[in-house]
Amino acid sequence: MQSLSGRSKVVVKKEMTLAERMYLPAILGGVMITLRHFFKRKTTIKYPEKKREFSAIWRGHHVLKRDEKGAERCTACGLCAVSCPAEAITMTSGERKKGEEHLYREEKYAVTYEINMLRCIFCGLCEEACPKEAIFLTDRLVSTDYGRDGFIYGKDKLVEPVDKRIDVTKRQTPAVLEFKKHKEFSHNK
Amino acid sequence: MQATQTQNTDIKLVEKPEGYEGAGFFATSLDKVVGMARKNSIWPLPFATSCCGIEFMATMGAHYDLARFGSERLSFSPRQADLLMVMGTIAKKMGPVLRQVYEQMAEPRWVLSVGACACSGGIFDTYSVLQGIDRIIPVDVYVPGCPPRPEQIIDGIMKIQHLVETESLRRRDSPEYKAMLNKYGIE
Amino acid sequence: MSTFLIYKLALVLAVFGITLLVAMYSTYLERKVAAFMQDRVGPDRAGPFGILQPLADGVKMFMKEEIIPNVSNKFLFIVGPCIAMITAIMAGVVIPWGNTITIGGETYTLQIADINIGILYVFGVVSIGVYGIMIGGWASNNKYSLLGAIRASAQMISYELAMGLSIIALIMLTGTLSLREIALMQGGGVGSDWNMWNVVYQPVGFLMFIICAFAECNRMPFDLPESETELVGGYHTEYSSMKLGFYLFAEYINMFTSSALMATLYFGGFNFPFQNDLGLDPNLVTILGTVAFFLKIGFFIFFFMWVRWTLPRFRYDQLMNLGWKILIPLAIANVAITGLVKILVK
Amino acid sequence: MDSTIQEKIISIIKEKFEGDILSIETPYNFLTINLKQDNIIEIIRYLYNHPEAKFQYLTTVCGIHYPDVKQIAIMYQLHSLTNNWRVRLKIYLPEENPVVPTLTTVFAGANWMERETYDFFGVKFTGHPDLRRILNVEDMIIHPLRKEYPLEDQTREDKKDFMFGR
Amino acid sequence: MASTDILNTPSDVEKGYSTLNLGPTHPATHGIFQNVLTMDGEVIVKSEPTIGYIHRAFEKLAERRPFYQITPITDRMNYCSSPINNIGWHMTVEKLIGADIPKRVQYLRVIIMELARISDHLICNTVIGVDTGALTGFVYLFQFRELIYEIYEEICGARLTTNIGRIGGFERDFSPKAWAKIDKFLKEYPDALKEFEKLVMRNRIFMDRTIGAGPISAERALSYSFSGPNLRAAGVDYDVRVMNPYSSYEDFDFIVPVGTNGDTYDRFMVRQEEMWQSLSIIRQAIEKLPEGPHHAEVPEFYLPPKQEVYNNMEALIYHFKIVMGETDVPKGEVYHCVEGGNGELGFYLISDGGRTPFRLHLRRPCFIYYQAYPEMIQGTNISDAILTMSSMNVIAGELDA
Repeated sequence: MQSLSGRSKVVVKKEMTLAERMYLPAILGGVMITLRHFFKRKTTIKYPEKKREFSAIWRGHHVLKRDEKGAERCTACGLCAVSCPAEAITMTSGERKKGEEHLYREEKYAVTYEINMLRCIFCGLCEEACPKEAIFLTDRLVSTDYGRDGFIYGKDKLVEPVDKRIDVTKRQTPAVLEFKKHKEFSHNK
Repeated sequence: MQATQTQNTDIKLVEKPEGYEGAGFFATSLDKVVGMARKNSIWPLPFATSCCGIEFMATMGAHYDLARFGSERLSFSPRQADLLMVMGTIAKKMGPVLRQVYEQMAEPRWVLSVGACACSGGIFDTYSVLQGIDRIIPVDVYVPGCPPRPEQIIDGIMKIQHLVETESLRRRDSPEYKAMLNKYGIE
Repeated sequence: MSTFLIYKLALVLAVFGITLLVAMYSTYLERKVAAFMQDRVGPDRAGPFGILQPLADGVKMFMKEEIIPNVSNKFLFIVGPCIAMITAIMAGVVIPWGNTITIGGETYTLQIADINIGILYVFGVVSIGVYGIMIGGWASNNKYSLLGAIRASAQMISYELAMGLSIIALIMLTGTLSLREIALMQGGGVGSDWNMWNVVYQPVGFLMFIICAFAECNRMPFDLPESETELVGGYHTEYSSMKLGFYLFAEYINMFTSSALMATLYFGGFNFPFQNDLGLDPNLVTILGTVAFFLKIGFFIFFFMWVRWTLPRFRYDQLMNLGWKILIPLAIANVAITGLVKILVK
Repeated sequence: MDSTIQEKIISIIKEKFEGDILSIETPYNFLTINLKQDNIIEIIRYLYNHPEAKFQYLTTVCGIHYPDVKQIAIMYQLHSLTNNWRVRLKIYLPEENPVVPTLTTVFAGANWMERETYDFFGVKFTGHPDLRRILNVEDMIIHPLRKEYPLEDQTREDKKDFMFGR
Repeated sequence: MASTDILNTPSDVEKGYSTLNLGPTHPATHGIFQNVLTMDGEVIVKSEPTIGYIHRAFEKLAERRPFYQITPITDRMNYCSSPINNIGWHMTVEKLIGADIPKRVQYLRVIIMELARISDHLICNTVIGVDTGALTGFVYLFQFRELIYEIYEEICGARLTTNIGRIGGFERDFSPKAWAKIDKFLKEYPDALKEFEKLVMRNRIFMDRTIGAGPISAERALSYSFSGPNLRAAGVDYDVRVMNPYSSYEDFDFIVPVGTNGDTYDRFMVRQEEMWQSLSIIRQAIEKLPEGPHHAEVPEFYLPPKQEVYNNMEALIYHFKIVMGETDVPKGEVYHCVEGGNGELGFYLISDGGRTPFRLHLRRPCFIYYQAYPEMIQGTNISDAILTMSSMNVIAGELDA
């Protein structure tokens, strides 16, 4: 058949030279390579003791962020649930009552917020969909477990503790970080 | 040393005198030794069907090296395997095959369900995909992720090791275990 | 007479124990060697450096459920691995582990039985070993097993021929079939009496022997009977627990035996260079010789593994080609040339 | 693909099979010819053997279900490697009993593509050497890619339908 | 490993044929296909493949998901090189909406796609080694696949199922760390690849095993609609990157390696050479990389920047519309193909203007060429059959959709 691309090149050479026919030179070359590796430094990272570095934007365990004052950012708009291709997120929303302003940032909040970690595919679409800076994926791993019931993560496992904040600034673009410094925007108050 | 010890105790176990039964008293040291041994010699059967299988390759590779846990000897024959690692989507067409493989395995056997698809069907909530392998076989440890990082797979194996180590030798003969299998319609 | 008996019994037990121990730790070594060649670290969590790994494997296999498939021939299914194991161990009887030791005026030979047809004995016993594989593979009533068994027997037959022929040249040189005598002939080495190791006189023969040894032990690149990616597990597909352990163990014991055989036949056995020039006590020399012997064996075992983790596997017909069309003619030519040279030198 | 080439391909087809052409479209500059179903195999064979066109590569075959008009379309996409021309041929079959002759007589590769189409849409390809389901289980009774069948697995327990608007 | 006797017709038994069930969980089937082989000794007389063991209904699923949610589904098609699938899908949608993609994005995409091609071919070629029993080469090269994973991780945050890029470009620009990792890869990989070649390529055992195993002639390959490396191994230099350049492939200079008679060795060598070519393409792309934005101006599909969303009502509305999948999509049919790891990966998309595709047909190269497998292995023995399968690089996810 004629050449279609005009830049093809046959790359296969099937005839063997005498040396190749005799098996031994190639075998010797092979064993020398493996021997060299025998004495090389090993690449293994002994996992539970040593941990491999994750990228700052690794998509792992979700977190529901609180704002600076400790109020939950989530307003239960449901965009994350809509954007989830695995349909792993469910939530019910509620009206914030008087006196709960320190708990919830907006007038509406998520009464329950559940992510089915067995369904979740960690695609990061929920993080992108969130307009309130509330849900982020982090570089933590979701732990394995014995039964399947424990894998529906509710707010207890998702919302970051007040005293142990989870840093997600590395995931945010420089423009967002710059924007966050300006207190005149309502979002940052 | 350990080996001979176990052999001896093994014989004793067969001729165990009446009245010395009961989990706590007699079998504990044997349980411990056997548990330790089994724990470090889990031969997995990689039931790798899709993406997670590639991550399993990474787990076997140089960076993570499953061999450190004594598990690099893959047994593709279910008779020889201790751990069934189900990695990837199990379609309804595959279900009976998976179950047959499980049935062919020799006791004691454990099942590790790796990845969202095997655990629950994951993103594939479709007519052709089994929504979680625990509908047809009992699962011991679930590893979430799609696919899980090798770290998570190793975590799963360590969880399995913990199970293996603490399991009583008699568990597999117990009525509870049989009832559990019966629930799945096995045997 | 009774001391003799006790001595022999002790020796038998020692050899038996050492064989098992070496085989056990060969599995550990194999995993470590494989890991190191692949830039990994290998088992390191069972005991320090994973040193208890083989024990763990052993105990686990003992405690694993025995499955005898319904459709199998139950008697033969059990007999198979037993034959493989027994014959593997039996071959060690004629290996000269060391020279003589003199204690209290009595001389003890570090060899269980010095049969004057030692080589033939080894060949005979080893070729029974394949029956273990064949029987086991057939009795499983599984097609993969059967294919493995057929491959194993065909492979054994073809390579035994080449192996035998490669040794004939050696026997022509030495004029004896006794392994002990062959070992003794290579005594001295570099030093006072210039008795070179046989490998110098028979390099081609040695090469063929080692190739055939690979094939006889079903080691890569000749591991067709098991060839995991093709036949799942080959002849041992249906085996579980300790019967599988026997098969795997037999392979390592065979490796150990053939390493010992290679060391004896071609690499001076228990002799080491300058052994007679150091002016040491003969008993000490014997002990050192035994140590040297084990070092040689260790090297060959390492070599077995080294090659395994480097080379791809042959195909069935290529394996036969190599055996019948290359090795056997080469072996015959080797015999002829050796004979010619011998006549000319005379 | 510029329009002169498209016209050329059209004229090649019109030479012999003018009566079979229902309509011609070029969505996104990709020549799409809607045809009557009767002579589809002859047309493809003609294009295959045509000395100039040489559409000798079958890119893909697929079905499309149009529930509104109760039709199932079969799309054949051909590629002429030597000219680098592509063309899409579509025929429309009734939803109830879609039958069409097989293309395996021209392209060996059409075998599984047609089996897949049968599996998904229930289109019967007459003369096909082995028309069985290919991806789904043999005893399935529906043809799942038709629009009336649901996507979801009905036995799942960890999702509640009301939450996802179903 | 139960063996079935379903195909043993009486005449087969008379001839002394036996049946062997290869799969679905056979170690060499890498995923799951079943082949019931009728064997004369070790020689295969005929074989009957069964597939569909991980049929996941991609095409139906795509009809129920908004356009941007289909990217994670494409990930799981050919999971050895998911970025190619992702980007192929993005380009299909961009074609549909008529987006104009900046040069920088195109070049970045080329870099990612070529990295993915390397990782795909790397798996395939080393797995040929594994199936011949040489595991070591696999472990050597897999370390470099880990490097590629690290690059992905820096760019998108995942290793294997990347969900990389968005409709209109990338979700974020490459970080300096990602560039450093790409440089590291480009520096270290050639040596390792050379070493791997030394280990197997001219080793007679390997050559004997692969030369003549599972050949297919150019005519048959075309009749079976082969594409990609497998077609090129048969001697036809059809490469989508050259014939229908997308994403600025016309700017790069590379050769299309071809083989002679389409056997396993040819396939191996073609993939091997393609890896070298991919490396050269990546280098060229980095050299020529223009400055510019990392995404196109498609406000209907590409999410507005987050600080706008937080602050600006209009952006927030757009954001909502995009996430809800309620932006206007033109009606139409579009076919777009890219050169995937295994060949022409085509997306045939019909949009009726709705939130989801009306129909998405995926031209999956694996599915199409795997049907030639029985023909290719007829008359060879089981070892060759296994090598043929691994050298065809049949990816179950892509095969079964």
